[in-house]
Amino acid sequence: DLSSHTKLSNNEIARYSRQLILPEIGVRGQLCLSQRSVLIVGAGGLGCPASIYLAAAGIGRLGVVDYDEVELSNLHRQILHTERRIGIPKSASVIGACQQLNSDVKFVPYHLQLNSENALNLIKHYDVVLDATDNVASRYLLNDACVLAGKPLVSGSALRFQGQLTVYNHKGGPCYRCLFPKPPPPETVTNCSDGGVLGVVPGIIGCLQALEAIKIAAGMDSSFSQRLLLFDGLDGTFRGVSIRKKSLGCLVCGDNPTITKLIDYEQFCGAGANDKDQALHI
Amino acid sequence: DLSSHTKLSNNEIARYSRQLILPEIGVRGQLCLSQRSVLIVGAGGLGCPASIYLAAAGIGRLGVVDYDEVELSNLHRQILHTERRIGIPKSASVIGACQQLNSDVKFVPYHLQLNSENALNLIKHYDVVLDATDNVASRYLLNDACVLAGKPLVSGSALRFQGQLTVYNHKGGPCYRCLFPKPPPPETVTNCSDGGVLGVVPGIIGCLQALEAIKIAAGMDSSFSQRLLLFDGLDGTFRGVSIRKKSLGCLVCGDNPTITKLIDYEQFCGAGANDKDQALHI
Amino acid sequence: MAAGVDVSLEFSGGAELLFDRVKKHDISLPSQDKSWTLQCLLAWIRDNMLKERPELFMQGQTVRPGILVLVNDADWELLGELDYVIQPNDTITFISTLHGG
Amino acid sequence: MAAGVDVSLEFSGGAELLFDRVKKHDISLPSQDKSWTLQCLLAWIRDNMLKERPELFMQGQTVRPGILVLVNDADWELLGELDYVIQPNDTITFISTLHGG
Ligand SMILES: [Zn+2]
Ligand SMILES: [Zn+2]
Repeated sequence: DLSSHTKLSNNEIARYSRQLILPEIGVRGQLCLSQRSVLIVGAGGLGCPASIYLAAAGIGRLGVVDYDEVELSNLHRQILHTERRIGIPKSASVIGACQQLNSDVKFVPYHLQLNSENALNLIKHYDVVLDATDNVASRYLLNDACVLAGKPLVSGSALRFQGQLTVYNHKGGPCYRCLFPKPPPPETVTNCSDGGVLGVVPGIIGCLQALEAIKIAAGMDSSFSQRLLLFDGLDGTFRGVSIRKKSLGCLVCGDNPTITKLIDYEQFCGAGANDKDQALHI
Repeated sequence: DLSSHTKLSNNEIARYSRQLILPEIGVRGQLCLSQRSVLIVGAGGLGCPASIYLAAAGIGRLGVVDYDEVELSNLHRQILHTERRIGIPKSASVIGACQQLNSDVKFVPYHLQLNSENALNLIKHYDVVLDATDNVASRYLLNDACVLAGKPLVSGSALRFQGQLTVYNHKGGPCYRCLFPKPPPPETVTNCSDGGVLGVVPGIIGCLQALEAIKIAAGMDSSFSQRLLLFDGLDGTFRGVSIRKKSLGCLVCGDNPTITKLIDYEQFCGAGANDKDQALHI
Repeated sequence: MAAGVDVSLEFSGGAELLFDRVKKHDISLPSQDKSWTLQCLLAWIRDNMLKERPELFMQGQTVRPGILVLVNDADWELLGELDYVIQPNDTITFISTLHGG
Repeated sequence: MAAGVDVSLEFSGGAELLFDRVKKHDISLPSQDKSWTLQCLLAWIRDNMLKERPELFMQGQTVRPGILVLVNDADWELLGELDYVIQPNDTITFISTLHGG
């Protein structure tokens, strides 16, 4: 039970001293962090940096979900895996690395594919959820599950030299469906296998996901509710744009929701929740 | 000799496949990366993410300089170190982590304090230098050494919730002295020990340093010559501002330089090149 | 007769790949009988800028699902979407959302 | 007599800590005999906004070493530095450089 941790040990004071002296964090914020839990869905290019910085910051409990095993082609961007861990589950690999950095955190690896049957039951045990997945079906599934469970969703994505970041379902802001009521046609969706990605681009976005999760967990305001960050690594530009409010007609978070339990997202999107066997284009 | 690497192995094609298919990188850019070397000065909050993403991307040779040993209070932001490596040299700790991710890279740890006697001799063996240090004297030393050796300097810094990034001495842009001919009064300088820093803030800046170093090493344009990035993690804002051209009157990179060899930087700055024993303020 | 109007178009998130990889286009829309709404602009882009595979950008008379539209950095949803009448020197941004990670 | 002038002041990199942690200040400079140059503005800031330890922000008549000044996002070095005459609604930014890592 995380809430029983109400006093910082001397060891914690030494470990977190550089962030304890920040007035926005302080002892109160550090205790908050230690009493909160974050679920990271996807132990890949986004999930690796997000996991290690959340562990470093002293989040109370960190869950990491991934159905996949480490491959050589992951290592150009998934920086917590190692050559020796090729073939082992990514969730265990990420948690192994985080554990070595900060054994005070409670770690829970989930070697499974998130789906309509298991998602709600898993998410309900966490305070903040990170979307670090790599496909459209998983993004709708996570969105709906977070709306139904009432959890903020810190969403990151990256492709080629570009990245995007926003926070859904938080403090009156929109959910993913408010912005995108209809899924994109499968032939317009490109994944990292097909389109490529420079490894450090999800690195930057994953770090920003950790930052927003830390701010939310420590009781500060997130900067990206109802705001979308666009990053272009080729041009070295970042741009924050205002997006719509929560939509009253949204099928899952609106005033008269028709999606009251999780649906079949692969059917809804016309594509599988698996980066590896999708069609390519844009 | 890195230049003898003129063909990608099947193993390299598998490892780098996701960035090989980027037209801006391709086989040509990947070979370029493998023939280039980067020196990272500082194995701390900036140096950790910068090192791991440069290693992941397949830089040919990576040197890491730090005089210090790992401490518990580093682990909230210096994410390549581990609890078990407390007490060992930071340079060796960082390189240990990078080696496990990508053993194709040639790694060189330097457990030493960069100074006026050793800096030029070290820097001349590298193509790009990253300033990931934490004090003013080291920043002037590295700047002057990079100007004298003709190397681009990718400079990052972070404190509290803010970070800054720019590239000095590159393609006609300014050097650090062009912007700051005089060092700040020591009593106005705050380090991370005194001012604090949220760990993921140097994480974001260190990733951006890796990105710019990768772009320069792969033969692409850097986005931050004569341009300064300001990041505010509390507000979630990034801002790129234009800064001055190279100054004709600059004492080290101008038309009639008077600094033609390295000087005593601790005396010049009135403060030591060591985060640990500096005075505090702003 | 509505006068011609100068606008900047921006494409990101991969949408620029459909426009010769150019992220910013300054264009002059010709004068025409009716006002230049975003709906007219989309038709004009389809006919004048999209060389092939318009279905990767449009679906029917609007942008395909998965593309966000901004007018001067504000979500077009606040401005009437297709019915918004373009003003001189507006910047219209088309963002294809990314899904990779 | 020069008219009064409205300007926005921005502080970052820690300089905001000298101004009640407020990063953006909209201020109205009163009318005065001479033009409002950046030099006048600095004196006005010292006398009206900086409560204590002005040496952490200024040195003599200018900003202390280690602070960059921008006028409307451009380095003041291009604009005459202290002699630049402030225009209505200018944004003046003071950036304290960071050294931590
Ligand atoms: Zn919604
Ligand atoms: Zn210079």
